[in-house]
Amino acid sequence: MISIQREDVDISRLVQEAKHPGAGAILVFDGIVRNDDITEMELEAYEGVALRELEHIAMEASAQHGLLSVDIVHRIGRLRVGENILVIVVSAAHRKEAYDGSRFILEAIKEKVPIWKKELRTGGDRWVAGESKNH
Amino acid sequence: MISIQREDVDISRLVQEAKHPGAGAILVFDGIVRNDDITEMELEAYEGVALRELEHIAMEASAQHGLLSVDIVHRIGRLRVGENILVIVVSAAHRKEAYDGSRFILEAIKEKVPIWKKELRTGGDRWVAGESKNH
Amino acid sequence: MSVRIRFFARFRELADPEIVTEVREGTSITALIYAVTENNQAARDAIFDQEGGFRRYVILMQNGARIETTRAGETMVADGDEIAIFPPVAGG
Amino acid sequence: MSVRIRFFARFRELADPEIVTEVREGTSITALIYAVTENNQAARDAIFDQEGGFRRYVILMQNGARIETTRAGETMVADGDEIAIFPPVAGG
Repeated sequence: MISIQREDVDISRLVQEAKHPGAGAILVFDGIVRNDDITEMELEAYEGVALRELEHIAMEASAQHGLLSVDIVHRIGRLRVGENILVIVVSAAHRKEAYDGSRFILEAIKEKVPIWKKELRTGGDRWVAGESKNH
Repeated sequence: MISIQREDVDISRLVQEAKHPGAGAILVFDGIVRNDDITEMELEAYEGVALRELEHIAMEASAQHGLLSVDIVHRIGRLRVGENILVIVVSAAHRKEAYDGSRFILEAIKEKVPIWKKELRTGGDRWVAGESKNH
Repeated sequence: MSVRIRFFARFRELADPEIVTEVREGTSITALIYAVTENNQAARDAIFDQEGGFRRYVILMQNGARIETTRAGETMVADGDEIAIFPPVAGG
Repeated sequence: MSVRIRFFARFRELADPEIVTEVREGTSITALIYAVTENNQAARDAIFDQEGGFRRYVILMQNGARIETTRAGETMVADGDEIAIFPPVAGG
């Protein structure tokens, strides 16, 4: 499941579905809204392009790290502190592939996928600085 | 929660409880019984010592990698293919700490904690070779 | 011919989420964006520097494919194109 | 005095999960384990090599603390001790 959505994610269900034959390790990354003195976070995506990028990243990670399954759910809209922003679930035969594959996906998302975050604060809103490399 | 137990683990509950103030990243490692032509897996622990080691590893990981929370549940007894063996849930402010801390815990468990696995096969049972360094 | 320009994040707040406009054959991406920010000094200042070049952090896409800002002046738009302009991404 | 010896994994299958035995003052860990495997050739062969030294993969603990097998001959057991003997761990 590769998705950009407003709704929350059912992590248990994704973990259950990642239990492919041959899988020995499942890794879940859950990025949540951190309490940096913010009231809420607002996320925006260039949806069509972002979804296509996520699908491309999932395929690349599977090929490079031998993943058996990849799920990526990136949420958009307004999220409160502690809410899930990004959930990545990967399964692999062994732990190294799972850790490396998961990290590869996360770094690629931060660098390439057109999604932006704005922190809503009582003192004024602030766009989160991107980590993308501008070649 | 640091535990060696026969019962299964509620991963969603652990993820929910890991949402500490200041946490931005939660990482879940779920080691499951891999379908290597086995019927079941049987796990055995030197319980008192293993629990003490897990607690020590959790403290060390928190100190070294700035983790905000650590949960480790290692199961023992007979487990079928696809069942959870080991669940590690860590939370941290940032992703790097979460990945590094989680991996540190997993490697330390494999090296130090007195737990053993036996694969039950139709062709005959087999103890899984350890990864511990015997100094 | 008709093209759609989409602004995201900080640029969207300064301009519009999207503008559909008619352009002449032979219009470059740079010329297009310069034209649609004609009456919007805040957006133009966020996107262009004082020499009229794209600011370093600006990212451009033409129908979902990245276009280097240094090439945008020689890259022509075609009928039905979707041009996107946004600051560095910050998902995850 | 009384000590408890606990065997795990493959050693448990060859011997017993645990043996409680009486020993004399001044008994080393090596001597203790050698003695309790007296009538169990399979366990003794799994634990000791032909020269009577511990096999390379054997791990020993005295009351939960690791004891190097090279030191086990000079480490004496005390009343109430729990001595554990096991192959390399394989959890996770």
